[in-house]
Amino acid sequence: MKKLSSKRYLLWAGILVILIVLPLLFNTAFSHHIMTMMCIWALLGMGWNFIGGYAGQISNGHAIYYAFGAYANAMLLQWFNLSPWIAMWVGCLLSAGIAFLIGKGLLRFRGHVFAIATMAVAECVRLIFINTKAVGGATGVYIFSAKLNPILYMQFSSTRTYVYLYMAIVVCVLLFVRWLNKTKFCYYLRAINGNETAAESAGINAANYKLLAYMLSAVIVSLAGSLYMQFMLYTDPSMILTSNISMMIVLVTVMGGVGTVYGPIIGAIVLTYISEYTRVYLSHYNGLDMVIYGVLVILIVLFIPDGLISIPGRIKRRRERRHTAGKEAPAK
Amino acid sequence: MSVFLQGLYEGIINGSILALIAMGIALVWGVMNILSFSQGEFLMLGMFVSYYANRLLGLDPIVAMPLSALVLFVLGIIIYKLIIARALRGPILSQRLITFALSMVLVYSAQLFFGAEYKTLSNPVKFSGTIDLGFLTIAKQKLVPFLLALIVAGLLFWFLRYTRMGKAIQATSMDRYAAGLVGINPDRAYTISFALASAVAGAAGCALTYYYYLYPNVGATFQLWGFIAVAMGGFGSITGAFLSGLLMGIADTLTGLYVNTAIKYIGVCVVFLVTVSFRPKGIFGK
Amino acid sequence: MNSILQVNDATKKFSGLMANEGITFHVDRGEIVGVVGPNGAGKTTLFNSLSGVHQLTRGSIIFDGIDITKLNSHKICKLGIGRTFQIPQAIVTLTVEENVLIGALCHTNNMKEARQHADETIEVCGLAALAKKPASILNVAQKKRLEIARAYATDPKLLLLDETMAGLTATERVESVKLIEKINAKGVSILMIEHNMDVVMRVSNRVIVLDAGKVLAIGTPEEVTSNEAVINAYLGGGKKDA
Amino acid sequence: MKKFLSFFLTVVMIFTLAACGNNTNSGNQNGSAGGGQSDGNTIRIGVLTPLTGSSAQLGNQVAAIYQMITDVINEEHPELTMAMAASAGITSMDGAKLELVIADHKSDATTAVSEAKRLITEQNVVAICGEFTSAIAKAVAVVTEQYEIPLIASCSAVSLTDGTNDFQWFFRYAITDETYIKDTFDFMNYLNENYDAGIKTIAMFSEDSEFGANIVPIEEKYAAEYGYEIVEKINYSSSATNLTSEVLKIKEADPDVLLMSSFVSDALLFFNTCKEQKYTPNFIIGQRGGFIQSDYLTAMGDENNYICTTGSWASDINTDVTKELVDLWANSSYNTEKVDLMDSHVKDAMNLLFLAMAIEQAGTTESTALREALLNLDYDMDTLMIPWNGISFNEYGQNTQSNGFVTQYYDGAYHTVYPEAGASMEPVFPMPEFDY
Repeated sequence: MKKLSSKRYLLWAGILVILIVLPLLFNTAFSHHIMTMMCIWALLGMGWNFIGGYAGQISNGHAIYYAFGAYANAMLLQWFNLSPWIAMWVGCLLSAGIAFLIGKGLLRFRGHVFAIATMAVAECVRLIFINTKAVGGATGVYIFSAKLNPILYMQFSSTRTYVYLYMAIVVCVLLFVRWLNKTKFCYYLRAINGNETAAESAGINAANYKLLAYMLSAVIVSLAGSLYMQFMLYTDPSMILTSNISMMIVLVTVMGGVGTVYGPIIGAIVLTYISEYTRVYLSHYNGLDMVIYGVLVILIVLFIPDGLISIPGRIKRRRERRHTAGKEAPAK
Repeated sequence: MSVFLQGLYEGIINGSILALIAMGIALVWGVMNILSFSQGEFLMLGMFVSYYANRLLGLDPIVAMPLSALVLFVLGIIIYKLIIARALRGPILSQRLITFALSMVLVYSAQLFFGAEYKTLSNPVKFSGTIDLGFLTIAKQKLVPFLLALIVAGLLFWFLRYTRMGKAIQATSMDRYAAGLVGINPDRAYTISFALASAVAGAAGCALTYYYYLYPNVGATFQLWGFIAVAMGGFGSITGAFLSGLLMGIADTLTGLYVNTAIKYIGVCVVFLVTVSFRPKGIFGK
Repeated sequence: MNSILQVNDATKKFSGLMANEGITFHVDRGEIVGVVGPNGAGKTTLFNSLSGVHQLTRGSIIFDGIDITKLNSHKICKLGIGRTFQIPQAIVTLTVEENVLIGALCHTNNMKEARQHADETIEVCGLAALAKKPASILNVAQKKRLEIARAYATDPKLLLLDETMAGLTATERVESVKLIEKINAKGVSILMIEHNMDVVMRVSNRVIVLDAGKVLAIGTPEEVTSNEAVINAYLGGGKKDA
Repeated sequence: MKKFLSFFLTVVMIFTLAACGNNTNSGNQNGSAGGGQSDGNTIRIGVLTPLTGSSAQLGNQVAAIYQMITDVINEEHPELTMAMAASAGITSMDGAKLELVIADHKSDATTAVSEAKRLITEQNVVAICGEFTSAIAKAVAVVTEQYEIPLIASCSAVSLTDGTNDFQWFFRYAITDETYIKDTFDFMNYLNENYDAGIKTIAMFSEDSEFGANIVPIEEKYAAEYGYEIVEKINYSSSATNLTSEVLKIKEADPDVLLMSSFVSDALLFFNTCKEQKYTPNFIIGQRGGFIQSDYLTAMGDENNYICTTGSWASDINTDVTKELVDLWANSSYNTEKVDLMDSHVKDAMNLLFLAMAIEQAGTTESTALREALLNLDYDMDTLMIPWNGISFNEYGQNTQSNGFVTQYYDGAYHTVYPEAGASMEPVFPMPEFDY
């Protein structure tokens, strides 16, 4: 037992070393950009996973919390000169509050209706943002300034700093998710997802737990939004408040493995990778890159419906089956 | 007053396009329990069929309509057999995402083959012109989507209620397993309903080309509203989808006229959200 | 007060259909009470009212001195009523062990404690061999057993069992009866819906007979079997008793 | 768990190793033009343009015209008057050739930032120009500022040069919305004075993204200043499923002049809806946008007759260099779609020419020197195809000498109608009725 766990520590240490070495190894802003975006998508996926994966309520409108996070950073800096280090937590609180209100209203709906209702709300929020001059309207908000202290205002000139910082945040959130995964909260969410009637009869207040999950997912997605804002330093509703973003958040999680701890991270890595490199190589053929991207997504989701994370398990199971089939061959 | 009447009338007309898309979505939803994100793209392909029929053969969209419906019907069968049939074995969420990725493939394939630019019908359309009733101006070409919506709603109703295949589809939608036991081939019922839904979108696309421009991404514009119409109408209800499509068209136009055009879609969303708050399963949901 | 459950004038109406009407009975502490009646007699409706799936149209339910008439399922469960379902509601996305764990978490936030409690329950319910298997692969008998285990893990004072014997083989039935008696021996009162008369007569202290939403008779098994109305309803109505 | 971790590790390794492999070899795959010489004597210029998405057609056209201009610069064309044409390549750098690295931004700002970083750090471009919307220009401006690389935009991102932000590496040669709109109102005054147009009321019809949103307050300001009454102000979504209520409101208000800031799709839908409602606006002045796109004109055909738009270039500008350019484009092998040269192409193409001139004058691609050269460009107006007063930058990187004009569409092309000096056609006011 002790030997095993020491091996595990070794593995974690190995991963840590790789995470530290990677940005040094591929030391261009483009590689760093991809790594940073992978981190942000991983956070988005991990956040959405709580409501969509664990609790099984498929929200197709999580872009609004992405936007609230981003705008919280931007507006608090513009209005009160507040450092993003604080503003992002304010954004999280704000998102939690809004998620509470929206969740109260929408979580009564089931299945497709819930998904459509979240899409409708997201569309309303987009229109409100576009038509509200106070938050920049369609013109968007800029927070880039060479005069600000880069560390205090999280505007680093080196892209590597972003990678390290965001990786650290992803690891922190990951540890949090890992811990939460083994608690009553997550077991309860999984029970609600599996069978709400049974869950209720076993003493679970499904409505409350779903609301909590929705708020938690909003908080993490909002955090990702804040980080995105600090990375891009400019945003407008057409960048972050689109239905496409909402769908991609779902896609990242499902591709990686819905309802799993590591799935969203794997999904984020693979999906960002595919999308960046199909574009770099194929965008000159008038949309061919997106066709291939789409086909790849269809194939992955079609043939590995449990996500990429299920591949090792599948291989193992297949091997076992072959093993037992070999033994019982005459019987069958 | 005449503006109000005109607005109301136009709302119904505009709503009929939403109703057409919604009926296709409702069919797939009701029978297979898939929220099909590719329905808007079938509409787009229908528009392209209409466009090329007009450009190459000089046909009016109304004449090209059967052709478009047929093309999309066949495409629907192919897509069902290739992708959807397989996807049905997976979880609901991956079914939805597969239709989403499929929509991506269709949009960019259209761009690859037809170009990304905005197009409108290039040859003159014979069925056009306006009738001025004094208190109401009626554009002939815009009657097409409305009449089509009425016809499609009627045909679907008749098909599902009175034909063998329709009954089989309904039985399958209630219980796939049981339907199989009484000798209905559920796979066939699914194929037909998916293809029918895409044919409806194809016909709707033709009707739309009378006044709307087309480009590869045009489906996305209508899709969300189609979804909302179905959710508002009630779980897989064709009648519900039809009526709430019209209702949304009216909400859209009247909000635009009397509140503010910038937020007319908020008006539509509010109508939807209020409706489902009172009837979480939609107007006709059981 | 000696009775754990007191139901007064329970009436439930579904858009015109009277599913339960004026049902009054009580369950004493440590008692096993059987509920019998033909299909459509309103047995499951009664259970749903008791466990808070839906609310009564009229009447009241007092559990352990607390009025639970208007409470939700999860609150009623917390107060100490566990239930199983006629159609087993296993949480198919979880393993057997986790299913029971969900029940065990009802009264504690401590995972270690809950796990221990779940393990004990699994042991008692004879599911130890299946503990690590996903609930989706269980057969009907195992699913029913799992239901009992999950409900029992919530530390109920009263257990509502809805047709736990239906679809079971004779041996499985014997096992099940043993389990019920074992649970009852630990001081849990049991209210059970059962079609199988043999079981009901053997296990129950008292039996409630429902017909068309109303109470036909209440009494010890002997009293009930000799009740004329019951004989009429069952034999006269042509219902067989097994 | 252990198995999983090792799996995870392998995945990370594989993907990043693959990423590494790509860093080195993506050079010439990206649509490099100009002979593809890749020794030390080429100068790489980044071109961000939408090759996919709804603006893909314009994006591809701009890429094509960029390639044509690059060829002209790189080869000897003594017969052309255009700047940089006569000699081959950049003479001050031993005839170094320009090489374009064309990247697709998909009309998405996040993608654009990613591509900008790739162009700068992996393709070593010396400057970035291309076709992009304001959102993209603003997002990319952060990158170019951090890497100190010039970014040259045409009409987008006015707010970057309005003094609210301090950008050192962002340049706009092109005209601002302010100038265009002032031209618009001057033109209305001109119509009132010389053609007895009697314009008193105007209505604004603006789409709700950044393009329209920026124009509205400026139009309001000038309307107040010039004494025109705004009878209706419509803000609409460019991806609307219908514009019925919008048109009904305009019809109710029936303004003397309708000012439209619209993209292609919504402009097409607007005119269709007008016809359905048997309504012809009295007079329409568009603010570029969709009005100067080739797909708009193809779709509208003759129905676009008598519609006006502001602009900075028209094919009827009476200079040698303009005529040459029109000819060159008409016969260019890059012009695969055989579209006419339009304002929207030329204003982007000019940026490349300015950049080439700046490199020539700086004699180096070192960014500070390049920046100086861009700001203090030596130019001869006769060799540039844009009829501006001149080029002189303010402290925010905005050219203050550029000026525009108003054109009216007739018989297949836009003709200059204002200012009078450059006019090739008398304005027609009001518009004749549409053919219902």
